[in-house]
Amino acid sequence: MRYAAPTTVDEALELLRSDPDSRVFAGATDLIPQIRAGRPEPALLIDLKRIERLVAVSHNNGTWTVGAATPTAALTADTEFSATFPGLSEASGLIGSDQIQNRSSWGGNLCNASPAADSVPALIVNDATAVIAGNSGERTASVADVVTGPGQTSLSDGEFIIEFLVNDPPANSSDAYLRLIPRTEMDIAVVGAAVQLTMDGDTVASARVALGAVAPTFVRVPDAEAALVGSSLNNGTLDDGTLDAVAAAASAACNPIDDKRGTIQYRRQVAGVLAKRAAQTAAQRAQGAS
Amino acid sequence: MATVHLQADHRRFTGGEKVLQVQGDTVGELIQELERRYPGLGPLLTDGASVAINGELIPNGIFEKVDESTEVYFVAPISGG
Amino acid sequence: MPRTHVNCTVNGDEVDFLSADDTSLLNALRDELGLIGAKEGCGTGDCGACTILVDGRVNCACLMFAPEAEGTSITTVEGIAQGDHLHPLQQTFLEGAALQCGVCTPGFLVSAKALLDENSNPTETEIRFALAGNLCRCTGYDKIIRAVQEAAVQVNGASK
Amino acid sequence: MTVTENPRRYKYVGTRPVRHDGLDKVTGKARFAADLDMTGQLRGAFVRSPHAHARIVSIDTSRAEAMPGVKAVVTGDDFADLDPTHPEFDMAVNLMARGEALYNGHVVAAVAAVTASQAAAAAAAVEVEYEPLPAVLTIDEAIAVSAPIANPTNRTLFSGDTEPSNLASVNEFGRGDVEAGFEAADIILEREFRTVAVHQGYIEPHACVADCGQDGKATIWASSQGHFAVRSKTAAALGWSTDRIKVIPAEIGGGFGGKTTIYLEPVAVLLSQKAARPVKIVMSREEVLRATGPAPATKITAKIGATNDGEITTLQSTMYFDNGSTKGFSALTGAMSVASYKLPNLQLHAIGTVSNTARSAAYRAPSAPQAAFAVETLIDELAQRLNMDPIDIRLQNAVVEGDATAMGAPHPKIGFVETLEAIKNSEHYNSPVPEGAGRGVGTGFWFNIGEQSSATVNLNEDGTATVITGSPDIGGSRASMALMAAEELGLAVDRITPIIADTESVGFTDITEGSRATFATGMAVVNACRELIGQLKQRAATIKNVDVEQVEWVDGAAVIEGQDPLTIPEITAMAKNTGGPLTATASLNAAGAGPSFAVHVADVVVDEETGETTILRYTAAQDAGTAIHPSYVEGQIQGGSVQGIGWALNEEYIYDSDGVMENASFLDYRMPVASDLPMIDAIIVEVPNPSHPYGVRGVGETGIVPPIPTLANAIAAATGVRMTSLPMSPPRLLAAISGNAGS
Repeated sequence: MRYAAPTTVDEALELLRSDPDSRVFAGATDLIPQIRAGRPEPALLIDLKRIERLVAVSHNNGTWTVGAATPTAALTADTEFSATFPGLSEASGLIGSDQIQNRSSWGGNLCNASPAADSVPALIVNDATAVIAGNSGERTASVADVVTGPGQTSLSDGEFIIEFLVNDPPANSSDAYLRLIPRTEMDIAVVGAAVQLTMDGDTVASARVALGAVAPTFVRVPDAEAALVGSSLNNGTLDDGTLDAVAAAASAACNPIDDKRGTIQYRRQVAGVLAKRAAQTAAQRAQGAS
Repeated sequence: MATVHLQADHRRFTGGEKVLQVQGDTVGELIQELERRYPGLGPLLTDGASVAINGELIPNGIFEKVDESTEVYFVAPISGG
Repeated sequence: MPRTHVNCTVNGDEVDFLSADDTSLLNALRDELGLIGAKEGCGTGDCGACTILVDGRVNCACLMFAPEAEGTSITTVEGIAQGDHLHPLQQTFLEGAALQCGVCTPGFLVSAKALLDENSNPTETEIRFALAGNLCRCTGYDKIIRAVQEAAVQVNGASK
Repeated sequence: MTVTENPRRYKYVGTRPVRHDGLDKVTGKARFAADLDMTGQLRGAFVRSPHAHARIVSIDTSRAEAMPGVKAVVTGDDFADLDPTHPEFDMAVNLMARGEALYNGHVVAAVAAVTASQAAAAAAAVEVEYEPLPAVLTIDEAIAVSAPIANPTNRTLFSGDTEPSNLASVNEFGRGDVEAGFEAADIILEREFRTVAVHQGYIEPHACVADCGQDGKATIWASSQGHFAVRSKTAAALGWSTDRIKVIPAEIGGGFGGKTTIYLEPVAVLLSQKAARPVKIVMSREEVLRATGPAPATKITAKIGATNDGEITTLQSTMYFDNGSTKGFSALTGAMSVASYKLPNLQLHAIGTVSNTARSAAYRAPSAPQAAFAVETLIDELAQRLNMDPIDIRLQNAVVEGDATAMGAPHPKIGFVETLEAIKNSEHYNSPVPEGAGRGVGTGFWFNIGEQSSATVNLNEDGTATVITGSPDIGGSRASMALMAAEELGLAVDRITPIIADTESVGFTDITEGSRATFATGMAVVNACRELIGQLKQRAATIKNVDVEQVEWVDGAAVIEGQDPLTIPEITAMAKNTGGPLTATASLNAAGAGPSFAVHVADVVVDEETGETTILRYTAAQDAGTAIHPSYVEGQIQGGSVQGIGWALNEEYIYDSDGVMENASFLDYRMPVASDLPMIDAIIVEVPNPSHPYGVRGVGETGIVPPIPTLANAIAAATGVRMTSLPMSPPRLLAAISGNAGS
């Protein structure tokens, strides 16, 4: 295995072309364990962290541009970012320990294409876009469209994600992310639920709900979104009927598997619980946001 | 001579007897006498057991002295973690 | 096997070494530089026994390829004392019996140092989450948490 | 915090000095086995069976031997053929398969090469032809009527049977008449409990270096709980005499029973012999989890009867323990650990089974936690049904000195009542249960053991001392040895250097296990010190030209009436004038180990929508006899508690239907992390063991026993649901709360 650390996007694309058995990486927090577990080593590993654009974070004209290899620790430490997207910041901050946080990135979390990735549901409800480099130039794709199955993405050979674009939410909006893990840290989500919503006074004006770890890909839950829209927040709580509908819709949207981390039954049940709790938190935050 | 207490596993050799008076001056002699009376029991007591004498657990105690007042229990070997 | 020439700073010293490209930074530190303080407990970033600081931030050395260290400044447990003057954490770990077998101790010290460097007055909960990437199987963490709390008091006392 | 039966009467024992090996451990200098490198060293790697059970048809090593850097390959044919009745037969077969691979991960060959990656590549190139055989993976499969035989060499222990069996051991013991006991009971409870395999989880993977010389002698640097046992087991596996093997103890990175057996050393020695170079082998974490340790899975039915006023009349239990691929005593020690209550009528069936899973190993108070889960849950339920305080019902039935253990022998002086009272009187137990939480109590017992130890104490010319023992230090025992020597000699602790010597530099010493090091090796240290004091008095008499009977030893000095006392440095400075160096050695096979009891209390909240359990508060009391170094006694109590908490809540071996462990990593084998826990308040109870000069009982084992029932009982109090299978993880607990499964 050879290691290369290009400093420009073009150089990285050139390296990718140079060897069909090459692979880009940022934190390697999934890659190295996978190699240790017996997955074949690529012949050429391309470290993207030396490319400035991939580790840069900026906020211009209402849009956040986040380099795909930016350590998630840098995002959670960014007070402006975390105040704007508390749920996305929480989700990013849940990817492993502090040690992992200094390596893990949105790009890696997304392209590893595990349906349990914590940042992805939160990116999806924030309608994030990925900017993708390839041999025919740059293109963009909705984050929701990147993962197509466990370990599979819509990226072609020779492509990699340069950065993510996330627009500032409208006024009176916020988000929340919750996940269930058996421990309090150092674990992979058994279920993850992200909610982003916008309030009009006490009433939910629009909502997005996405789930992780409950199906081969990330799941949007339109029925839960529909249940939320038009509901109202009284004394900091959504009414029981709305929460029950959100929970039922989230449970129904699951298509989980039994595995070492949880059962089908458990995932279904807890997806509903986390979706309604995240909705409640997001609504409270949105109302508090000015 | 000492009083020997046997476990249920041992009693298949003794026709169900649980408590026996056994001749001998040491634990080893007690075992020899028990083997003479109940062939097959001896190895079980030697290989598979520590001995508790008057409440104190003694490992490998075959040369421990006993007398009429001694209560001997053969217990399973214990190691630990 | 291609080998890369890596230049970096380790515990304040400029060093260079040759490393196979698929060698972990942990193995390079241990085998090329003789710094055996960082341990491999899992090799997958799940136990924190190999925790080091890279440019001041905690990392699992087992999850880095050695060539990634190029140009970085690395601190290992061997570098947290000032000469023969122990870091307050080393002192409170010793005095507070915060180690038993000691194999996780280097990783804990480095993680705790990173915490105190950033937040010299952490709550118990903050300490517990900052150290959640470090497994200890002997102590039940109790005395480790207390040693970090005590070191924080000393660090604050010293800075006032 | 210490509850002391007797006022403190020692100068050094009971104080908390900095441990002698501490500085090296906080500065990164301490050398564990994987930290050692020898000139010309090769790296070893294993070929492991991908099948849970298979006949090894053939092994072709030719391709591996031709690969770059490869210097040696070994298979089962290279090892001694032991008789199946040899006590080390199972250990030897486990470290290298012969004829059949008995579990997924069983070693079938090993290679040594110049680099670790060359060794790994060569191991992958060894061609093994397997004929898969039917596998037995669980207790239920093992005891099924038409079960395939998991291990053809297994015979039921002491049965006299000559046919292969899946039963490792079958024992029955008890007393009284259980049926009469149930007749006399007003309330009878019966439940079936299940636990799955768990790992000791030491952070340091197994590692060793072996160097076999041209003279046919081998030196081994080992991380183990007993380097003399490494020597004897290696000698047995190789068919060598003991004098050909020297074992040097490295620092050990945790053991908890898992490093009382060996997996590497004979293989490393043979590879080194073939290659004529030193060979280092370091296991990966995946190998550790797949192929070492675990503690047995169990299936336990227990039935208990009591009168309406809380007197337990009878207990009947059948306990199945899965030993993994080879026979063992786990079921027997599990049943024997049912020794905390006056049980006039008792019947215990203990059945060990064999399966095609990794060979089980000792884990802290081996088998007692599983048994306590059953018994302590039923007693809690009795208290609940009878509307009694859970401590009071235990106090009413608690054993005291003279009461029978499970095997019938009377208990020596013990401190169960005192330990129960320590919790009953604790601030925690007397505080209100937090809103929405449940409080649970559980107790634990472990025998503790003595065994053989040796110690040498040397007084140096300046009056400092070296205490040399053969007990690997897995939890601070060096500090304990120094404290006891300090107390005896009257010498400051920092003037004493405790070291652990190799197998050729100190007398034979058994494994550090069963909480025996501070007890038994400590006794050897005390005896050697007392012998030295005799010599010191003699030297003082020579110096002062008086009769030795006129010399008293008081507080580190020879005192002769009418003269200035002679201190140790004054005497050692004149050693050459008075007969030469001062040194003494003692050895013993220690009897009179003091059993230890623990009582724990926990407050938990359960999220009834997700099944998550949060421990709000945890207090653990344990009878240490005498705490030699209280900080490390507390550390043992706290560490044992947290291992038990992990066992209770999340740790489990998950096998797929082919017997492959699915969660062989620290990511998915979920040991507790710091943020999972509250502080663990440790209360040291001191009821001295009369058989030890300082009253030591040993503290390592018992702490792991109470947490499982303590948390199960707390969860029952919080939710009304009795959990009878482990782990009580969120999915299982939610299923039980929702009525989908579990209880």
